[in-house]
Amino acid sequence: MASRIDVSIEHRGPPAEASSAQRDPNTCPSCGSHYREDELERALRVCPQCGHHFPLRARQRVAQLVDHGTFVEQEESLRSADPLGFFDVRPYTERIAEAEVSTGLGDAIVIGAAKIERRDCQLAVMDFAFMGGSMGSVVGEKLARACERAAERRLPLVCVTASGGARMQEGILSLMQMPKTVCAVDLLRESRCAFFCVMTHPTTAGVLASFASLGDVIVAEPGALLSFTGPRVVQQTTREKLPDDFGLSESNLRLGHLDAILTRGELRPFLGRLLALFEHGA
Amino acid sequence: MASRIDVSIEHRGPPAEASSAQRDPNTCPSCGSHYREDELERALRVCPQCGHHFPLRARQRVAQLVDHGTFVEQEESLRSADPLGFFDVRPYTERIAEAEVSTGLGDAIVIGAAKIERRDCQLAVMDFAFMGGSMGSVVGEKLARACERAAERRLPLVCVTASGGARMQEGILSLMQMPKTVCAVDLLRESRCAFFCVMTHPTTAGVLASFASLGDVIVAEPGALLSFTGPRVVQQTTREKLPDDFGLSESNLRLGHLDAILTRGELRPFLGRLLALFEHGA
Amino acid sequence: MARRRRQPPGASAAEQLRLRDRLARLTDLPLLRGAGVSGEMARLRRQLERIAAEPTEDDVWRAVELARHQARPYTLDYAERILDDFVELHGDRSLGDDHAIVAGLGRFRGATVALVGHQKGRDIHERTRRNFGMAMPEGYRKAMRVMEIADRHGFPVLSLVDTPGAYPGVSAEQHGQGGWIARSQLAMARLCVPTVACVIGEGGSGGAVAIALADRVLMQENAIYSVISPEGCAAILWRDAGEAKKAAAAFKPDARHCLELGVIDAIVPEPAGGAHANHDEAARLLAAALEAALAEVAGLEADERRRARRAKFRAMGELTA
Amino acid sequence: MARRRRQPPGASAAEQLRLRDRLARLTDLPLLRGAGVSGEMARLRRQLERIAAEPTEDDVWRAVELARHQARPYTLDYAERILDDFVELHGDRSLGDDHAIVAGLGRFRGATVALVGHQKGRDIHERTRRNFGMAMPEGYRKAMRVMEIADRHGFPVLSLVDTPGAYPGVSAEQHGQGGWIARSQLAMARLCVPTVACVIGEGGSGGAVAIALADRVLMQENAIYSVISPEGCAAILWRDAGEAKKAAAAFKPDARHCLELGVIDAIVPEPAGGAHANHDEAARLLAAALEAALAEVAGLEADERRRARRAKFRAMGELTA
Ligand SMILES: [Zn+2]
Ligand SMILES: [Zn+2]
Repeated sequence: MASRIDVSIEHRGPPAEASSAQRDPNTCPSCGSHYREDELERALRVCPQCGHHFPLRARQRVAQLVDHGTFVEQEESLRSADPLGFFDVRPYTERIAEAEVSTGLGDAIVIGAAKIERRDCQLAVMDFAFMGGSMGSVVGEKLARACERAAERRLPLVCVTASGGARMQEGILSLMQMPKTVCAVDLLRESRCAFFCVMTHPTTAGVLASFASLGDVIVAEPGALLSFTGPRVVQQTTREKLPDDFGLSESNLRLGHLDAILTRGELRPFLGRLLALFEHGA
Repeated sequence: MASRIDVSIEHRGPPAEASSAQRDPNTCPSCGSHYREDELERALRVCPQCGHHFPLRARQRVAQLVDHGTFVEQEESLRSADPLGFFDVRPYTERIAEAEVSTGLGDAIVIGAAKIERRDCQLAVMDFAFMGGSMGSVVGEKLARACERAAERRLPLVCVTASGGARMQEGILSLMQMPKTVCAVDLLRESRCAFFCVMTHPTTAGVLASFASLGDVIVAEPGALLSFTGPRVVQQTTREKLPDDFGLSESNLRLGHLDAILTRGELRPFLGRLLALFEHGA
Repeated sequence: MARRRRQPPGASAAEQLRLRDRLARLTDLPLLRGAGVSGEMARLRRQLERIAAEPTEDDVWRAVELARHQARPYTLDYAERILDDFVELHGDRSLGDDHAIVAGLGRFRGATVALVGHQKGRDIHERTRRNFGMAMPEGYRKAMRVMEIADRHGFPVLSLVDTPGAYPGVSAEQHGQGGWIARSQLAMARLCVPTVACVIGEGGSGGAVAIALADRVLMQENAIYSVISPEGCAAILWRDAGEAKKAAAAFKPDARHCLELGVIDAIVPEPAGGAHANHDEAARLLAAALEAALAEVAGLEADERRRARRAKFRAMGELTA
Repeated sequence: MARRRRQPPGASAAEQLRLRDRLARLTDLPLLRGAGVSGEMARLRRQLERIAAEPTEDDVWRAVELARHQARPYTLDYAERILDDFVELHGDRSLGDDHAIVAGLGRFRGATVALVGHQKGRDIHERTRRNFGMAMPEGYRKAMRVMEIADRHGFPVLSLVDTPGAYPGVSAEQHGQGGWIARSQLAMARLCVPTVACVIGEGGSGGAVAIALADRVLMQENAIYSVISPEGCAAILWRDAGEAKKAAAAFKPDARHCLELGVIDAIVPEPAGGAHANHDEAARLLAAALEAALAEVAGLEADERRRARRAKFRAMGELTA
């Protein structure tokens, strides 16, 4: 009988966080080059040596993408309610509090209004540092509200994903964020608003299998793991030999699941062009 | 440079007409059993020994499928107009006249109103004996009129296909029967009429790539060749080794292109059930 | 049954309703809507009491075991019992025919409906052929295709959910597992016809939710619905798959908790001992629940129904602000 | 240009119109509608005369050769010349990204449009990568996906046809070549937005028609559009592929004959010598023709446009009764 895990959080390929946990965060896990913070920041946190894309925090992503000073954050105050009173080795509430302190975020997503290359848009950016970017009630709610605000203002939604999947500690309610966000995208479509999704490492499980895959245009950063089930579970379950680039952006492009792979530097002008193309009245 | 033929008429697998041309039509090409005409007729022209499905003429098919005495033929008088004044080794008009004489049909399709298991439906049945069941202006027109009559009377369309593809002698106009019949099916759909397609040996090229593949439900007889390009051309063009069951009903079912494979005896009750299920108001 | 809430019940139904109301008041729970279909008062009372009580760790684990019971009725067991003239359709028109999902048309209470559902196998051969009810993109595409036919012809869609999860295989991933689970949900969100889903066994994660975005979502009494299997959860959070029972209790995948959390609309009672004990009775109870749920949404205009469906899922989750 | 038939032409356009009318009367042919875009009267006259004359066997063969000319502009050559901010999109979300078809969005005359088209390759590497412009089901699905985006957002669809035919390979067949050619046509029949197709090289059989079910179908002066290649036809009917020239003459795949047969709506002139001689000028002429054709259908209501599109193809064929 095959394992039933399909939401586990895994990493693989170029950005090998697992082994780099102890390393200096400014040392490239791919080529070993080390950078000063300001060097790396100037390079958009892409290794100038080998092109490795270091993980980006949500606020760093916003700063890189939007026209300076145009981002107005929304719904900052939303917090999870621990619906199950969940306790594994520690209470869920404790895990959340810790994540809040360490990330400075209320949950794994930041939403807001912004301009990209002088075009208005609604933005939603996930942050993997907050409990693996997992989707619980707050991520689902903020994504849904981002869709609704976009629909109200007839603006495109630009979403940057990074997620290990569902927030297991919210049990079945975390699973329900999948149909919830899908319904929100349905509203967005009905309102004839464009939806662009930028998948970054990693975008897996419940997020990949809901709103993230419904973008009109879907692009990804190089070397990102984008798979519903992670490679370790696939390997263990099926005993199949995995292709070297299993689940990575590059194989996803080849297999027809992405419109393009863009380096971090190409992202903003690309989104600017798309926003201009989709700027239309009804 | 690959060959550009994609409408050639070919056969392969069980019903090996090519080599059986000289054989007695009542000898099974698959197992060699010989039958009297009345035996074969009683067996719906399916070999009682091995299950081989002998080719059926359009009128035989109608007789097998519909409730006795309910078939009312339509548009019998339509004939092709030889739009290109086509002449290869013989004039097209001569080929048509010969086909008319030898088949007793005006072209490669017969349409009409009928009842199947006491349910009203519109019927369209192709006949491979008329110039390889090729689709020219008349086949396209009669199929389109069958769709329109079904739409008018809000009845399901039941179509039985057998075709080598386009009627080359009508040039580009034969190709245009593809979008023409597709548009007719679009009307049928808009009118919320059901469309059931029974593919028989062979259903290929322009017919497979237009109306035939647009059935709400698509079934086939066993061992029928159903491929866009025939196996000989695929083999010659690509030098690929073909699977043994290339293009046959059985591989089409496995590959997701058919809803079922039904023997001739199962066809009528199956259609009766479908007609009952789709009998709905509005 | 949910329907009884809105329509005046008959004589014996009225009695059931009184009992149900009393029990509901006693236990102060908004459930029991799924319990009205059984005719026998005594058993109904036992069932109500069992469902109404706060489930213990043992109760939850019993549901996990019953949901996976090898003799539990599967989708095709129900199809042959609750539908007339069922015609199974096959294939995704692209790559294959995924036997882990069945889809077809049949007559339910006299009207044509589409049925889609996961299908497990009972013996080893069938289990392999059905891939343990774990679908690939091909399976979701088949379901979408049949739902599209239903939508075009105005047939309501019934969906039966029973899967450990989507298949975690290489080709499933290569064919776009995540994307097709998303698109299958979107297709269901867009349907104009009435839709009812019921979790009849394991409602495992994304593989389940792919065909469960319906106007009404029901759950059988002993079914489970969860974001991850108890074993998977235990392995990840406790780092010990042996802690599955503890994980299940923490997770609350049972019907009673799903109802409390607002994830499902009603619980469908099973025969005494569980659905596996009496397939015919289980089918009778399921059919009654599906009928009632369909009736609730059948009267709405298509647009209204779609908006309500969206609003229903939109509301799921618990927040503080 | 077709548009000029309905709208009052400007000054020099009026002169062109008179010339065209005179030539049309002289030759008694309902063509020439595609010729109005060139500004130079002398060249226009030469073109008109060439187009108006009954093509000889040599003329037809010359079109066959020019349609396949290796230096002939391909879809991407036009995309970069007639569209601003072209963004190519990739993938069918199921199996792959077929390089024999390109699809994307760009700005045409200031408004966003979707472009789909076959793409051949010029050097050996590119030709292999593009599979000689012979698409697989993956390619048609990519085109359908981008057309669906266009439809949802109200972008007109331009389609450029240039293929020897659909790819005759094993996996193409296994993935449902025939079915996807049919579904691509059906998708185009259902589009609410204005659609214009132009055959810019080889319009080869089902592979071509898959993306050519449009409100207006144009053909470049030296393009061909046919049910089978001359070689294929000769091999089957004459049993000698060497008779291709004879077959082509019998087949009449050239623009002039396609216009006469009512298969296309207008002929798009090419630069002197053929499109390969001057890509920029060829693109200028094509863009003018596309713009005029779009303008003809842009004013209609979506339903009306769809009905007219259906009626247009419904009428094709010649019968006696
Ligand atoms: Zn590096
Ligand atoms: Zn035999």
